Amino acid sequence: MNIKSIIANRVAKEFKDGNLVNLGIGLPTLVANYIPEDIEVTLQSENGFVGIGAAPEQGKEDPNLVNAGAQPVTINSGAAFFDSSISFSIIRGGHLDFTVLGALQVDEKGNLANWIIPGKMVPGMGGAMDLVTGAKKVIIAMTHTAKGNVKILKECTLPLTAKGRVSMIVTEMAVMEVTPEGLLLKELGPDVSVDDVIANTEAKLIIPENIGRF
Amino acid sequence: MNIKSIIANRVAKEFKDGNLVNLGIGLPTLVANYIPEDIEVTLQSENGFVGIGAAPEQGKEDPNLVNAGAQPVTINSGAAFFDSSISFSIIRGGHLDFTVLGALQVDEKGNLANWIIPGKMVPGMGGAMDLVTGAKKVIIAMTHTAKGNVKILKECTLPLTAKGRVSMIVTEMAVMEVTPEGLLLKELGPDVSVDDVIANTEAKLIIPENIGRF
Amino acid sequence: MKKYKSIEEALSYIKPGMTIMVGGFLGVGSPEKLIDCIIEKNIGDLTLIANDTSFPGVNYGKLVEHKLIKKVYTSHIGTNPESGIQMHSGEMEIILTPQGTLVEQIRAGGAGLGGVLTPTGIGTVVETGKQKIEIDGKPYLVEKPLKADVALLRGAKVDKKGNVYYDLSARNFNPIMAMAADLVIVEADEIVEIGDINPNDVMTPHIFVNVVVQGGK
Amino acid sequence: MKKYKSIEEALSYIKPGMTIMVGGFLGVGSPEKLIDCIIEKNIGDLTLIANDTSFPGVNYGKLVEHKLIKKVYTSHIGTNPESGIQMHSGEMEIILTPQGTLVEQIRAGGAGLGGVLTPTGIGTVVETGKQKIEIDGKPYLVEKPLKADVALLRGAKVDKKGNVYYDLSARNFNPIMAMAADLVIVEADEIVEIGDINPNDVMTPHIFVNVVVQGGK
Repeated sequence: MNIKSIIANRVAKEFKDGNLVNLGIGLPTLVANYIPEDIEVTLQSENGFVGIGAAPEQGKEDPNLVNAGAQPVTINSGAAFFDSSISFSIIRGGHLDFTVLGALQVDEKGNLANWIIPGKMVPGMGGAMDLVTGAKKVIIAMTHTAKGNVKILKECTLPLTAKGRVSMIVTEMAVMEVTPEGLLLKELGPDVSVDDVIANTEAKLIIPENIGRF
Repeated sequence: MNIKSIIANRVAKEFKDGNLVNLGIGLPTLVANYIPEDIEVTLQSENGFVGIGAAPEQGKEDPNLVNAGAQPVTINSGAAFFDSSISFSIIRGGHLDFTVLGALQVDEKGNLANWIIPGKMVPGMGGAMDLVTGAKKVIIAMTHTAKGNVKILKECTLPLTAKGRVSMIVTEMAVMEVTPEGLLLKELGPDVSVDDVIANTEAKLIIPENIGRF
Repeated sequence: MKKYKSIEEALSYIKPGMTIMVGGFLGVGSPEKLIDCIIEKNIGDLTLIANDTSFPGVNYGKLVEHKLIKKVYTSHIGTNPESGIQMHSGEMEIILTPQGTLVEQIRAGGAGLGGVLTPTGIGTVVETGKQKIEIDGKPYLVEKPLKADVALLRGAKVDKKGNVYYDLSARNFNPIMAMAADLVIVEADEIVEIGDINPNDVMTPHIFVNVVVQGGK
Repeated sequence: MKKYKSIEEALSYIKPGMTIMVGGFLGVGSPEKLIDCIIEKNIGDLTLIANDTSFPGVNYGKLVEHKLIKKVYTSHIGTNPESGIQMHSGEMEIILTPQGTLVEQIRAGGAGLGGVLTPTGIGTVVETGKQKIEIDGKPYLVEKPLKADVALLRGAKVDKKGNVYYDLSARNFNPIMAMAADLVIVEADEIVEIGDINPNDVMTPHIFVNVVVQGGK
């Protein structure tokens, strides 16, 4: 498995039967491929429906049926469409069991920055601020570092997406939980040592005696 | 015609082609019977639709199709149903050309009281406060007096439904317009004199030289 | 179908002292069976959130008659004289709210909004005790969100996943309340197969619905 | 059918300097013909309210390329590099707003509400210059309503009275914007007879729609 698949595969283990989840664009979208088959979950698309299915066969795309990244998708049986105000009522109203998003930076206080690099890249927040503010649980899924630069910091330096809302960080190196005392190292990735994680993380890490592996 | 029909008939003359109107329960509902046949208007029902039609034939009532007074109605072709939040977005959002409501009291400043007589009758405001606050124009349709007591006052004594929102008052005696200077007497009812109106009105009346008749 | 439960099981979620929302407008679009069972089981001390208190003998109007309600958030009680009697005797507290405000408060509760900014009620007794703010020179009341422990709704068609389709004016408050309660129970006139309701036409997505019971006699 | 107009007549309502809302999400569910005609007629100096600025060459994304937009209220510009260029050069002012806030601001505009009380953006730069209020100890941003002179929408089926039915994810912002503009123009994939859309299934009631134009090639 490549790095992205490793991360997506680990995040997918968080799904419980009956969950309603919003997966962000990019890496988080891959998580859908690894959802255990013995449970029933519902994926929301913030452009207005629940019940995202697999990608359509080539030639079977419906121009009116796309995900929040404008990629053609299909729907599962029992899907339902609605307008954007309902979609964000779901998101802001605490109806999502969790959301999975990427990050530019995340810190030990659970702060997240993922929508702007001032002066360089200003894509906009899209639905991310609402997702991070409203979901019951926020999981960050990302590569542990970016071109050698640490992304898991003591304190985010980029403008925030939301303050103190991240619950869990999943990278190819580790699974970390945000606690009031700092980031609790819960699991290590394949062939990764505690020292590897420490070396690649600026945030304070709490290292328990027993650490799992994924 | 009886008094109620006289009033309803006069109010109906306010309809213009294409208007969207909400008629309150009671006397205002009668207005629907007098809408000119050469224009197309749409009536809203605050319980969630536009396109109220005539009363159904006996035995053809649909328990799911009632007006805001829970009376069975029919719908006209092109009717549309929606939930209560959309219904009140229409009302509060200024999408109604006008609303017609009854009154316990109305005054020369355009204040209206029609939802409570403290200690006696506390039905509640229902949708009336939103209607009076949101409609582009508020027309009061009522008998000029109640058991000999004046209802058109210098200042309402009952708790208000809304402040300064009434545009026009139609009774069996007169049509009056609310102006910054007081109530402008626009038209007289059948067999009614200016003195009759003055005698039955507490509010300041502005009597122009030419007064119409209905 | 995991969400399809017996009326007995559905009732087991409703406890004395809870806040319940009941869909419907003067009883139209309201769950008959669920209300009758609450009365049968005598589940009391309830706070009711509903557009009105219906008519005597009709649907949730009966909850008032049976003195199962201690407090009501509603826009209208005039069609049920028992409500006025219990209000005056102090047996039932009644928070009268303009209908458009009430539905927005419920919507705000479901949508995670901090409240509603409405011009409705400005200059009236509805203002009493409430925060006001000015926006671009116009005053608005700040009305707080409303949520419930349980919402009791009525759908014309409900599919086996919990998607709901309402009929005509029986829709009213139902889809809004579906978003604003911890537990949502829908009484279905008809339970249909998944797919029988076009995904475009679903009025309450299944994700809001926890329990579906069969209505009717 | 009084509301059915030629594209020429529909365009005559759109003037330079106006504020327009355009339905759609990354161009899906957006009116193709109306946008192309605005470009053809070079109607500029517009303020655009839309979820995003679409992709280069796609629908309202083209308005940006043709420099017809002076200001945008939107949640995302990342898919259209030209937006970033014009933002940095100062040619186009961009008000970036969280998507859920943007849709609620439009809804508030249409619903006569004074604004939106949202927790989204608290603790971020979105707070800048905005009023905050506390409700039950939690801070909320006060976000103002948005309205437009004209809304340009796209419907899958529109009946001859102006009732609109949207298809799948092409619904998105369209029904909300339909309530928040002085003039609402809907580009119809298909114009159908009154009654062809079940009154229960109408997604934008005709009362919001002023002009209907035939879409397609």
